[in-house]
Amino acid sequence: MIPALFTHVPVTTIKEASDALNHYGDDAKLLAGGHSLIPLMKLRLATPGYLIDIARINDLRGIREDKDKLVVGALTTHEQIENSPLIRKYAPIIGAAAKLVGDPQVRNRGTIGGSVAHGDAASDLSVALFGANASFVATGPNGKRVISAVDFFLGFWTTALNQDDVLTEIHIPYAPSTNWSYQKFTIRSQDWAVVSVAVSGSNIILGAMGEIPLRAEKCEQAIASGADFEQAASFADEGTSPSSDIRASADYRRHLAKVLVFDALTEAKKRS
Amino acid sequence: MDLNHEFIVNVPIANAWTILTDLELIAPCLPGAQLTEIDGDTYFGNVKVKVGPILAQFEGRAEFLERNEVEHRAALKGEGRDKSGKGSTSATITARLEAVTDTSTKCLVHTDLAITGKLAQFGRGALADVSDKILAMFVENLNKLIAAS
Amino acid sequence: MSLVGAKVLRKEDPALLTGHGKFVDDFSPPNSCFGQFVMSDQAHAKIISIDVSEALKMPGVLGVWTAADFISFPNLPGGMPDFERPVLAHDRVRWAGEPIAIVVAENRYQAADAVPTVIVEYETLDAVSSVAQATAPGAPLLFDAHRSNVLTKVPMLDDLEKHFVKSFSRASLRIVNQRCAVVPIETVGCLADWTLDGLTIWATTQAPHHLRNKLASWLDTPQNLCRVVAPDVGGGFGAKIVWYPEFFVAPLLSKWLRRPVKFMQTRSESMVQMTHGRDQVHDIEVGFEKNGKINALRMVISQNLGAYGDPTGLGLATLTGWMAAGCYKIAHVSTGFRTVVTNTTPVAAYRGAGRPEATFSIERIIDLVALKTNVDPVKVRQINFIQPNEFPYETHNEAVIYDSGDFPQALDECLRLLDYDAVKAEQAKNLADKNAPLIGIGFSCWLEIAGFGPNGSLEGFGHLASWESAQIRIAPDGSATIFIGSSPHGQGHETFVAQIASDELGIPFERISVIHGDTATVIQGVGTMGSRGVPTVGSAVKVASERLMVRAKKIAAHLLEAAEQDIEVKDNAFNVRGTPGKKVSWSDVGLTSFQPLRLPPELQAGTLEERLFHESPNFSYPSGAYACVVEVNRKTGKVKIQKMIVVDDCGTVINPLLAEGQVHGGVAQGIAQALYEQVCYDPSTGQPITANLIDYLIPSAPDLPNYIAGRITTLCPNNPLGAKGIGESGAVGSPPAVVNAVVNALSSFGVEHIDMPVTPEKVWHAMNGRK
Amino acid sequence: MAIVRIKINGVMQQHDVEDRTLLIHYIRENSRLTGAHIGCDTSNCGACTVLLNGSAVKSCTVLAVQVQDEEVTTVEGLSGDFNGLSPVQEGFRQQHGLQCGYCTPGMVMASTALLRENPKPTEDDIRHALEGNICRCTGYEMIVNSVRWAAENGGGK
Repeated sequence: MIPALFTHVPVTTIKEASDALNHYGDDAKLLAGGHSLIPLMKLRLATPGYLIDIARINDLRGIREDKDKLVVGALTTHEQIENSPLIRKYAPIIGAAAKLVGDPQVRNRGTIGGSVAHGDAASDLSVALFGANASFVATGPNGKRVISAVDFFLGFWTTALNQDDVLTEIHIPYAPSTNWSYQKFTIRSQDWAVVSVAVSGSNIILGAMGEIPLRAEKCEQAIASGADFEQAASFADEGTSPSSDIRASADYRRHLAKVLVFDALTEAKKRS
Repeated sequence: MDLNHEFIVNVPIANAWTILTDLELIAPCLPGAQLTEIDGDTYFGNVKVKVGPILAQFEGRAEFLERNEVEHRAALKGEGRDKSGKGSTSATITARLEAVTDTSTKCLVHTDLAITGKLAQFGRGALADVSDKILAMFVENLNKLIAAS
Repeated sequence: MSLVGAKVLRKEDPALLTGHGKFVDDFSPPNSCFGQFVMSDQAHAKIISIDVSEALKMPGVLGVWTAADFISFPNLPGGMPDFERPVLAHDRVRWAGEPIAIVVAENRYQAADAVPTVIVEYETLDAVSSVAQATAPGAPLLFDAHRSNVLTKVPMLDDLEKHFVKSFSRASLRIVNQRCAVVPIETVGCLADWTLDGLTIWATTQAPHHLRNKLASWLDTPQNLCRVVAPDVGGGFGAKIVWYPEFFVAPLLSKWLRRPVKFMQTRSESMVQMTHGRDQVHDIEVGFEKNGKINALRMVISQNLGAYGDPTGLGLATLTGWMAAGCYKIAHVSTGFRTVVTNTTPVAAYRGAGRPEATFSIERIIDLVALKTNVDPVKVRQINFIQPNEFPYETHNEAVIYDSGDFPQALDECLRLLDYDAVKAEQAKNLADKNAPLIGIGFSCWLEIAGFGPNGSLEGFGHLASWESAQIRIAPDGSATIFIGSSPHGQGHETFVAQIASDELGIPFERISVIHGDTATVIQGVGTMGSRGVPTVGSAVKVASERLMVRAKKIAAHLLEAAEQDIEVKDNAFNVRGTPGKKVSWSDVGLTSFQPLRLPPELQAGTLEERLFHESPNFSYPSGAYACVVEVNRKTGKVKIQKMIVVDDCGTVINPLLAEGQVHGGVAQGIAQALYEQVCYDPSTGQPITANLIDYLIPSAPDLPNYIAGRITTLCPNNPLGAKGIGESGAVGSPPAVVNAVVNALSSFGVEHIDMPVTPEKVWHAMNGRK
Repeated sequence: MAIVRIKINGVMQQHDVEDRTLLIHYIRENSRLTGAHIGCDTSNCGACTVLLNGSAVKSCTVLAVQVQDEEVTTVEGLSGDFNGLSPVQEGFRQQHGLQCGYCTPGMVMASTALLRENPKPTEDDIRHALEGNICRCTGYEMIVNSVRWAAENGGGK
């Protein structure tokens, strides 16, 4: 299939990108790796008139250390994250999640920023980043905003990014190399998560259990008050609203959430 | 796809009924909706729905199938087609009012929604969730509208 | 050294591996334009109006056509009267995806832009997508005049009730064989170029001559001016036997526009336009003795045909009924069927076409009997087997006479490769360990009807005949070109045909070329389907080679001044037996065959050419015994295949590499049906909800196991090679082995059956006693 | 429209194409290299896999304008010591890793990329490296064997 006509607008600075978004309004979308957007454009479900291509903004690349956190440029590919020694050292859960995104070809092209900005509740990186207490740097006409994961995901495919915001960086606080786990349940190997769970320290985050990645608050509280993993996991679906689709019913997703939370807690403990 | 919503407003049933059956008043309650033309009992308009990168613009019409004042039941049928071929939608919204007290009314909204074409055929779009959310906003706005009357 | 039976590397591969394959979409003659269908997005609706005015104004658009433009042309061939499929929908659409109009533009981008601008106004009708919906009282009708959605109904002649009453016990089961999408990685497409010299159409088809014959008649043009080419074809699996509307309209559009016109489905289009497979519901009852011996079996098949009723689709239930008893000797078998139209993509052949459905049911029933009698499933199979000395075996249907086989030996070989006792021990151990996955062992002893076939067997599906053709031509240098009527799409015909011919002719493999898939060069052919390649075209090549060799030896004898009976061919030369060194090369014989002065007087120039239409007196019946060991995750219900053992009997194997490749591919599709794939519709609207490869779950490399392949051989008496065919075996045999293994793993939960695909969720429900 | 320059198999190409032109169409229709195929719309099947600056990508999900001045290798650009075939191509031939051949160029390119990064892959490595490529004919085992053959015969160099 073939995308509808659009105009490609290559930009080389963040400001140009933001200006272009501002200028073209609702009809513009940012293009990074394109692996969330181009398939939707080929199906003509998404038909933006302008694609602001940020791939050549070099400031958006790379992973660096910054005091107590890693700063990951939005254009960093899944493959670069998967193989980054810094990620391995300071945020191994992010590397583990990146390795499970799509397939090798997708990981070579898809970017962390594109994946996160798409706001998909089943996105491996979004769930893991939430787990790792990451925050997201949005650069708009009025400068930078740092948005915590809690405030970032708003609804189905909807984030706190404004129309003229560019997601420029992702900040990942140094995480312990222990006590983490990322669990993903799929029907076949290369697939979206039916349900996923990130456990990082005391955080327990659920993927695909609602419109956005969700904190399993009841589980976290149970663990904090000394419950064993099985008890804690039994609360995994509380406050969630999973949907029923071709892959799984809501009921089954609720069940899987409990299984995966238990498995994630168990694996995380093994790592500690 | 059947979707159900209900709410209670603190207005008498007669007032609620008047608003409920005035399409010009209630149309703006549907997020993204705009009336463009009225031809007798048929209302023409469009509805813009944006979900992430997906922007659907349905053009179509709506008309009342039923306005039963005795039973306080109204049924509205709307049909629309996305301009760029993403699909079509047709919905029959049946609203029923029940007097709770003299000054409060319960409104039950049942929507039978059918979506066809690419939007319906793209499984990961969580169509049901999105539709339900839009309808929930419609009902919420309707609630506010009636309450404010 | 004989090449038949050797692992010869394929002739086809170098081109395909270097990007020099030629698939339909790889052809782009100058001035080509591109056609695309406007598809219905309604499952069932009356067409009120079609507005093409906007589309005509779109950039690059050369024209827009609707049913009204084809009114003087017939419906698509092969349908049932009153249910024929029009080339484009006119007054009514009957499934979401049915073509309504055609846009032709300068290129595919512009066509894609213009298609959504065609505005179709519908009056929506209620839609039915399943047999149950279509046959419910008051169901909306697809064809009002017919007053029912049941197209054909063949009742059971005898309900066998008296035999059930006499049995020790009886059991019944309703089995759903779900709808599958065929998904060859190349979709359907064609390129038509109708010039003053006539029509050439390159098409993704398994049966080019078949298409040529129907197409010429549809176009009312002589067959000599209608050339169909099947170039490299990217998989077919049955769905490319079908006559798709683009094959018929593209030539006309080319004629009207005076330009080559290409159609190439996108995958999303293909998921709803390419015919689907399976979609049967079986109601089965079985009567049996305490020891598991089955006395009586009755089965009523409901075939969901989708919209209209494809000519192949109409025959599927018949094949299922024929094969209902599998490899078992059941004294009383009765079958009946009905075919039902629904608002879904038409159903036609998919790898196995009717036989996987039969095999799945009988093999599930055998396990059900084992469960009810508490006899080991292996024993139940053994006690019911047709024995090796009982062939030819007449079944409950007079058309079906099993040729040969050794079912007990195949199962023994399978058990040996499995190490049944060891796996059972592991199963018991894991059952006791709550942290270990549940182990299940499933068997499938199967046979299928193949080698289509004897006179009449394909004619019933609308084909010209059931023979297959081969034509061998020796060049003046003694190399050979062989034209075959059966055109492959991955099976390796060029290789196995050259192997057979090389053995017979004594010409080196490299000096033999094989030509297929072009009606301008191949005299007439039938096609590649029904596991018929080796049994039919292979046999044709063998016999034609033998006949040609009589004359070749005559020439050699003449040149060598020796007796014909003393001539033997070896190392690319004709030798005189008993006289070392006295020989003449194939090149000399080839050259001589064109030189009348050097030929024996009874032969004429060009004598070294032979053509043959091989007819088989009967079908062939490949068989086998498969076993599957699964691990079931107790918490999630996810199934992992630990072992897949496949013992096949396809008679003579020409090339073990190719045979194994066919089995692997079939088994993979069978496992995919068992665990992953299903075409789904929204039951309230008939909208397809698995219309792309995100939602239709095709397994990739990490999802499938390695296959432990074994083999036994019983020869097919119905062709000179003794070959039975192997194309469909894996897809026929594997689904019940997988499902039986899962049900076996869950036996401690009282589970008796799970419908395919056996998803983690279904297993989880089964473990929790929920439906 | 945009003038897009891409070096394909070592040869600089330049075509004036629409902004929306997919890399696969640039390669197949503008550059007339028809080895890479299209098998789906949704980046699932991998038949269109080519190497972009040495990494495997799905060229149906990349716009030609996105790879301005970059380097692409298609199956036509591979070569090697096996009668001109690369070890991966020869591995597929030796181990019967293809039947209809339609998905094959994508499989070959994904396998080539794998071996450059991981010259000695395990079976599990191979299967996961190919998870984005669908083959409907072979059932995958012989593809795995093909890649293993290539690894043992210099495919990782």
